[in-house]
Amino acid sequence: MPSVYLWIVLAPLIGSIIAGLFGKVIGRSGAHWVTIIGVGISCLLSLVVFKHHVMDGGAVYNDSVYIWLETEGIKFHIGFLVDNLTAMMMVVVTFVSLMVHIYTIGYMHDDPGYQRFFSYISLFTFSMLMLVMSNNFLQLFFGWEAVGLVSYLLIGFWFKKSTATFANLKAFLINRVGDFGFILGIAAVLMYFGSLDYKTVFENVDKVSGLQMEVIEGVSWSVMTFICIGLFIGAMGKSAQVPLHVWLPDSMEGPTPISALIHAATMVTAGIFMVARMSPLYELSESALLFVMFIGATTALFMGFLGLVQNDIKRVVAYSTLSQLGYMTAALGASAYAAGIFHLMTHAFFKALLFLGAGSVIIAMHHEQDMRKMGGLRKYMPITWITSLIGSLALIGTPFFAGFYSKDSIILAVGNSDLNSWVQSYAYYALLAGVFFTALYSFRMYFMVFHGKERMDEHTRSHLHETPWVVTVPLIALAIPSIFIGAYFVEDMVFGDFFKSAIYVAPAHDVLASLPKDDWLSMVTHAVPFSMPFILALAGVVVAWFFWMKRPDIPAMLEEKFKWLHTLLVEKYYADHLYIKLIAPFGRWLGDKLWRWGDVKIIDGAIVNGSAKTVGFVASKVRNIQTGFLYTYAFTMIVGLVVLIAVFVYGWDKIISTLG
Amino acid sequence: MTGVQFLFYAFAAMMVFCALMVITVRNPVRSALFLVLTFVSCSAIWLLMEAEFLAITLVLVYVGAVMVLFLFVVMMLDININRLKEGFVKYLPVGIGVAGLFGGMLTWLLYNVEAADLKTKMRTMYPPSAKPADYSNTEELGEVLYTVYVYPFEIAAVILLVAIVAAIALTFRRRTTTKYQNPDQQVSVKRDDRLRVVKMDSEEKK
Amino acid sequence: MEFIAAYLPSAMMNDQTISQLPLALPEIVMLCMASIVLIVDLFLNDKTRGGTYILSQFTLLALVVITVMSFTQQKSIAFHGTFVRDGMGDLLKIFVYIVTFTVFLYSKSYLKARDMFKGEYYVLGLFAVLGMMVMISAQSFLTIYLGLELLSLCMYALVALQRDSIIASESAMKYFVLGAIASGMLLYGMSMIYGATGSLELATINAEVMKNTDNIVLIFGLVFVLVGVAFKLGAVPFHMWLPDVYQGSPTAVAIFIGSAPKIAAFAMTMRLLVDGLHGLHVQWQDMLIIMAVASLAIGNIVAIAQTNIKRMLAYSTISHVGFIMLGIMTAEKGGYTASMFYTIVYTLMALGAFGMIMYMSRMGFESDKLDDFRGLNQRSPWFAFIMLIFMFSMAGVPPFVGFWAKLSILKAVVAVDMTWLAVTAVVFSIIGAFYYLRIIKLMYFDTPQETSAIEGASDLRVMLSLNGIAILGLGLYPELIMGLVISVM
Amino acid sequence: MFETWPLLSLVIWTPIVGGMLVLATGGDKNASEARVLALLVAIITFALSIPLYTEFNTAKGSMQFIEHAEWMSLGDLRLYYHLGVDGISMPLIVLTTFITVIVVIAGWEVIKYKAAQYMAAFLIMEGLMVGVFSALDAALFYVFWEALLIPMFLVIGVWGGPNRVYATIKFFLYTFLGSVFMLVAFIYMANKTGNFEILQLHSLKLTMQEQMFIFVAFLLAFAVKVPMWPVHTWLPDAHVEAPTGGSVVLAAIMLKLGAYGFLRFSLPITPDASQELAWLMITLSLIAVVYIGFVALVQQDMKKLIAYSSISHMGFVTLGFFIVWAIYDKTTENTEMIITGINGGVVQMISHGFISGAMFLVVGVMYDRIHSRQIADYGGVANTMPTFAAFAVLFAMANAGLPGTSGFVGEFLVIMAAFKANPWFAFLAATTLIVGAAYTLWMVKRVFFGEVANDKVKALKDINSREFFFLSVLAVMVLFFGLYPAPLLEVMDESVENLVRHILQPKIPL
Amino acid sequence: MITLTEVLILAAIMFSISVAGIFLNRKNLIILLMSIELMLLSVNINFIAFSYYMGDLAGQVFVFFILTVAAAEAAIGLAILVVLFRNKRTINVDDLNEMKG
Repeated sequence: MPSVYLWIVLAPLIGSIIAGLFGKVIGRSGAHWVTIIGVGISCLLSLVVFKHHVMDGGAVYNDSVYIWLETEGIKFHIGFLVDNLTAMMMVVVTFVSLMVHIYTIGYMHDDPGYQRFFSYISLFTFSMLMLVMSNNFLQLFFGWEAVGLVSYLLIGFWFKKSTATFANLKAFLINRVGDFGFILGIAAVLMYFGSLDYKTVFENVDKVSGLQMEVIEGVSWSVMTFICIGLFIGAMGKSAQVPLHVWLPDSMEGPTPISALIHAATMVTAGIFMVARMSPLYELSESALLFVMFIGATTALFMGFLGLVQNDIKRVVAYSTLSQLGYMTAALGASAYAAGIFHLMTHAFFKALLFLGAGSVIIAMHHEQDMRKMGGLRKYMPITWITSLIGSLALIGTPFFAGFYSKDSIILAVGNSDLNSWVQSYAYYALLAGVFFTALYSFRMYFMVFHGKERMDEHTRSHLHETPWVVTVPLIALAIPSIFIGAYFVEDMVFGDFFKSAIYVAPAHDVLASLPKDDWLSMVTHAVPFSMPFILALAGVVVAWFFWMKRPDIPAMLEEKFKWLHTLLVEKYYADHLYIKLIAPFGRWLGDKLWRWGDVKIIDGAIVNGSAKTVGFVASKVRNIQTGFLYTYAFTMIVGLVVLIAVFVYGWDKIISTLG
Repeated sequence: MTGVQFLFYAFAAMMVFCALMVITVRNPVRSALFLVLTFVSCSAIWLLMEAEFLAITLVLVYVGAVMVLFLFVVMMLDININRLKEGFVKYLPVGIGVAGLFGGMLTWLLYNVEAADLKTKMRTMYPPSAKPADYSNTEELGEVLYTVYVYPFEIAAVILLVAIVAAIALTFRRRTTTKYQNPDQQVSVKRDDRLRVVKMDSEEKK
Repeated sequence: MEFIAAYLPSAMMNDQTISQLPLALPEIVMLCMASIVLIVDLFLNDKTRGGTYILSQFTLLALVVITVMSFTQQKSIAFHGTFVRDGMGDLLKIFVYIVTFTVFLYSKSYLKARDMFKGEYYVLGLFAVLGMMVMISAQSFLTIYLGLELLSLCMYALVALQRDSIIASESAMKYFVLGAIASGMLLYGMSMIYGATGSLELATINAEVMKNTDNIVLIFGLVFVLVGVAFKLGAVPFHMWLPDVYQGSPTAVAIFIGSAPKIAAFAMTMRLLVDGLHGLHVQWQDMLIIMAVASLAIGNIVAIAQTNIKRMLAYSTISHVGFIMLGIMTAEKGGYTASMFYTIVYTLMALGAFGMIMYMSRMGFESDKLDDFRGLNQRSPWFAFIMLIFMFSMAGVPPFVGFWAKLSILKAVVAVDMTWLAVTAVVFSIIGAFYYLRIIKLMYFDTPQETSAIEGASDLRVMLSLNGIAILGLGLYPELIMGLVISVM
Repeated sequence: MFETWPLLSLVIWTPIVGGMLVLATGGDKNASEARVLALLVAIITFALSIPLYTEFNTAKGSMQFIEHAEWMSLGDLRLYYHLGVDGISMPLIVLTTFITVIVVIAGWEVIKYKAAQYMAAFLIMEGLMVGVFSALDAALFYVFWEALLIPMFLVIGVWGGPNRVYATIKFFLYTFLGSVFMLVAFIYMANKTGNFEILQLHSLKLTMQEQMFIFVAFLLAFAVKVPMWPVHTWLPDAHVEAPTGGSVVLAAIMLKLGAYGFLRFSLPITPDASQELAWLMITLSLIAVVYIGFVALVQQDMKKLIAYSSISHMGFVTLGFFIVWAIYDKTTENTEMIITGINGGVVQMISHGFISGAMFLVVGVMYDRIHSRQIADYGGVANTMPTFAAFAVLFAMANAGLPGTSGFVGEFLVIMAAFKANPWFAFLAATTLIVGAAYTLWMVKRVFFGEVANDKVKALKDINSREFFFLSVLAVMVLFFGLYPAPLLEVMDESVENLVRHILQPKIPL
Repeated sequence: MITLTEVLILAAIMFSISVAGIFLNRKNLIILLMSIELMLLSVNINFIAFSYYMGDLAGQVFVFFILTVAAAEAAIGLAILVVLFRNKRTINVDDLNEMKG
């Protein structure tokens, strides 16, 4: 088995290296073949692994490949931990990645950076696999940063576009803010556990759980809380939680397959995965859990609002991603890790589907992304239409669709959480409200794109047609799990013991266990027609239909009436302003002042050059003693003599006493 | 006041006065003459201290030779006397101050020096008893000069030699305008030095 | 030597003196040869003047051989306590010969180009060497004074030797007047010490001084004596003659003044302060500290403002003198050793630096402006490199020997618990590094004002190269000189 | 086969003698011979240095490859020609010889003026730097240390930019200023031990007051070289004006000399003073990391930016060294994480050698083409030089400390150790994750990305095989040590442990 | 009887006068040279006095040599003066300022 794990990781890497370094040699088709084969192998083997662990109940694999470094007995490994959680993630990652690879052939057909693109996404696959398969914090951080790197490269794939290079810089830096917390968390782990291996850490949580630390004098924190919040800040960056969410919408500057793969299905969920992986730690800190829940709920609701005012098709999907990530996070906060991961999985499929669908539309529209110039595409691109509809339905949590099961269990879990705090009720209502708005913006988009008037120009319309098979096949391939996967796994994942030892939930927090154990069908029957989420979702769809199909004047009127609110939403709560107009300029201002004042004026100007100038000045003055006149010279000698006599014959003390 | 004391004070006063005149008078010739007087007074004091040979040498060498040299130079160089004392008054206070301070320090110190600090034979500040009548300062000096001090004596000779060489090297000028005959060259002259046969092509008639 | 005695009237010297004559063999040979050179030169004309040069150089080389052959570590005092022959003296004399030899060699073409290639230069030079030898071997106030005067008189004359040069005669005048004042003060001090100890011989004086080390008259005399010493070394505030004399005198003379007499001055200082007045070391230590620090400060700071390289070297000399004084200041053997080493090393470096000026200079062109060194690397990379060695060595940058000289001084200073003084010294040497760097900057970073190739006599070029390589080689293995110095101290 | 070879001497003197030979090839008409010869010498030296690594006994923390000979005596002081390496200095030596090969290749066609002198300067510098790392006699160490200034002074001054004179004199005087105080400290101690043997100085007992003075003297010398805030201002100037090779050597190796000095001298000789002043050192290190990071953010000149980033990165090195005292708990005598901090510092030194060298080469490649270092003169270089841009982004990422590149390893270890010392140290140090990425990537964005900015950029040709060679070699190194730093740690671990044992012993006489 | 102190003080006064002469004379080099002679004279007085009061001949010998040297010195000094005058046509001390700084 170990070699299988290794091959799962290496296959995409090799593909990536070949495509990247020898892109010119192997040509365009060579590049996509080599990478697709790489990822394909990886995907197949992942399925094998999945079968081995999940179906056959294989033992958890935990071993190191090599020692990265060793210092004073602490060994830092590169190694794999494969259990059910990992196996599931591997399948999701490789499968979505494979789909995206195939889809890319069509999407990037004419792009000059074809080989480079394939190299990148294969590299991404490798990095993401390293992340999820890691058996220690260090490698986790490796993967964490590596996916960030690839994300950076891919957002800026079209590096000529200044918006793209702006967005990728922004994405990287905001992620770095998260990593900042993350690495401090890791440092704390290393300090208190003496190791970064998951196994050792998890085995020793009891020893550390009671410890306190004082970061600020007099304020003592629980070590666990510090570690958990530190790590979660990393997750906030990667999973784009408020307030580190601003990079995700901008990341849509990258090609659409990237948006699907990285910024919807896989990378952004790394944070969720990480917290779930760390569940033995989080379970020991209620404060951390509350923090996680609060952030998640806030993201879920408020990012959903933003989806309402966007006109760029990809951005709408992006905000919906943000919102859904918020759901997952909130689930984590409620200790419903399984639910969160479950949603992660279903979301990966349907969100990738939605993105690829959007991409398909964009291809058809000749890279036009503004929804106001679309409409009625239904009849031109049936496959895209159907698959997108499936995606949207899954997203809003329509019963029987994948999203329903996961989302419902999250809301239930949060609602039943035992965390005794206002945060819990806030989160619950926020999530509920989120359901309505999710439906509203999702169907707003759906209606605006596929129904209603055809608002595109004549030229575009005349060329509209369904996209080629390389695009539609992945759509279909993703649509299928978007429907069925929820029902298939819900019992096992949410109510069953799917993750086994991978996720630990303290008995006191185990909300999922406290939920009534339903199978997939009874879940639907419980929900329809009287559960709040269902009603809200339905209401959302109806309102969306009414507003954008029936009476488009109402949203326009509302927009007019609540101008300030609209502006607030359009400006994304001014979060970007905060970063771009305040923090970044402040950094530059500070740097500028430190440089111009600190370095140039004070250190260099006053001290360094100042002392040099002083010496020069003194020299130019002192040299005047040498007047060139003989009597001055003689006089100097005499003065020297007199001074020496005065000092040594009469003595300092005597002179001073006579003077004073 | 004994006679010796009187003589000492008289010559000392004269010496100081003359020394002051040396540095203050306007005309360098007068300065030189006052310097002569200083030396003479000094010579008298040395006689009081039984350094007869040196006293005489001082007069002979200094007054007779060195001061003549000075005068000679002063007169040889055509110097504008009026300019030479400009600014004298201006620096007088400073000069008096510096010299006064300096002299004051020296004097005060010497005045307070204890006899024990000086290695005098009788451990006293007073002079030894007079030498016997047949004592010859010159003889005694001569004796040590060629025996004990032969090495310094040789060096002194070299110094004088250097002075000669240097003075000549510095002041002796071979006048380039003056023509000299060199009989050696004249005698050993060869035909080629004087005679040059020039071959020329005959001019063509046009 | 017996045969000499046989022809001399017995009254002139007693047997003891005659038997001691071999000790003074180098001095005797030098005196004879100098006189011979003086006479031979009379019979030479400008075309055959090379004879004087060769004879002088031969004399110096012969003296090297003689002194090496008769080298002795034994300290023997002769001529009724006026003369001493010891290892330190011999070693210093050997270096005086070598340095003078180099000086003559460097100067030859320079003198020729200025119509100064005359016998006087060599005769006076040899007499000056004799003066230095007397100083080095002096064991009494009398011989110290006479040696000093012999040296000084030759130097005064040498400076003025370029008779048509206004600045040369001006600097000679300044040198003369100040030198005379200094020797007046020295003598005044000697008279006081004589009065307090009753002797002119250093050994006796030392014995007397030891009896009463806080005798006020002695201290009084010491101050005056020290002025004379400081003047000769060129220590602040008795340094004022140095820049003007270095600048004003012909380079062939400046190199002489700037090199060998420093060795003699060092010897004089050692003889006076250590052999004679060691009992007063508490006092002269403090005096030396004051003068050393002042020298370091003034020398290094004012040098920065110079545009004439000879003048700059003068100030650099002053700062080096500060270091030499620091070594003596320690009043310990280690310090003397260090100072001696420093002095020798310094003369070697000064020789090189002045040699470079002469190498650069041409007919009617002094090449003593800093700007004349502009772009030397493009005109003559090898000699730019040689100059670089001299400059870095003077700045005290390893691996050149100047560094070891500074190091040994600092070591000695620290060893007597005066670390603060060592720190002061290094701070000033940093300031000093700046002006050495400036020359390197001119040579390497600037473009030349003229591109004509530099011609230099081949013997000058060879010697200069050897000089530079010696500075580097000694830097890698300073033991060569250091070992000698330690062995004679 | 190498047991009997005086390997260290060979590595020191081969390039120096070789440099002299190169110098002897003379003027510019023999430039090509000079280049070939220089490359040959550099490669031979590199080859000679490899046995140092392969034959090194990692199980021993003490000195190896020792050469010991009488050198001279200064009065009653004995000086020895004493060489040897341990796990800390050995990698630095190999780095030196490696970088020199790169520098020679990098200067191949670029340097047209006095090529022989240029090559010779670098070879001589190489020998001297190896000498610094291998000297076990403080006097010998100092000789190499100071002598180094000379070739670097000339390199900047002769082949540098328009403001080179100011920069190089500043460089020289600054470093000279620092080191002379160190010299006095050496002398002070040598007067106690009777020689300059570093290993004997390590066991010298010194009172607190003495230690304080000596520590400050060392600090002046090493802090200037590292450079630490606030004595860092020579570095940006020197870097900006130096030719590419000069910048590379300066950043890759010279800065390490200071850090090495802290390790070899300050910590073991004056442990008690170091402990007393650790707060100061940590503060200065953190200021370097944070303050300089912000300063780097606003630089308009690429080389200046990288220079500032170097200072910031070197802050990690000193931080790693001096948190020792904050970590060490005297009551429990628990030394956990102390070694990690120092290890981190050393790894950071090595890695920074590769990365900063590479960054300067990257700038140099562009400078050779457009003759501007201003960020504003570039834009969209990736369009015309795609291969080059790939390298540039890789090195930029390494500079930003991306895991998987060597830039991460040292920072990671230091942050880990710093957290143990005090979470705030780690907090401040970790800001470099953000700021470091900001300045590096912002520069990358402005230089490489976007539309082609002007005609000059449009006319750019992608890197040739020579440039590809040295960039790719460095890229391999950067990635290798990022992905597998264990060999490096293995080499130094014992030595650092040995050192730490030494450091933790108080030297104050009872 | 004359005391030693009196003689020494006389010499000291002479020394001071010569110092004043050197300082005050800003115009005439010859007077400067004369001042130097005065200074040597004061030294000589010292030596003679000590020699007399100690009954030691060495002081007188020293004076003998000082006189010799002073003569030689005067010769060279005047020679230099002559050279200088030939070059500058002045012996004004104030004009000796070609070099400074």
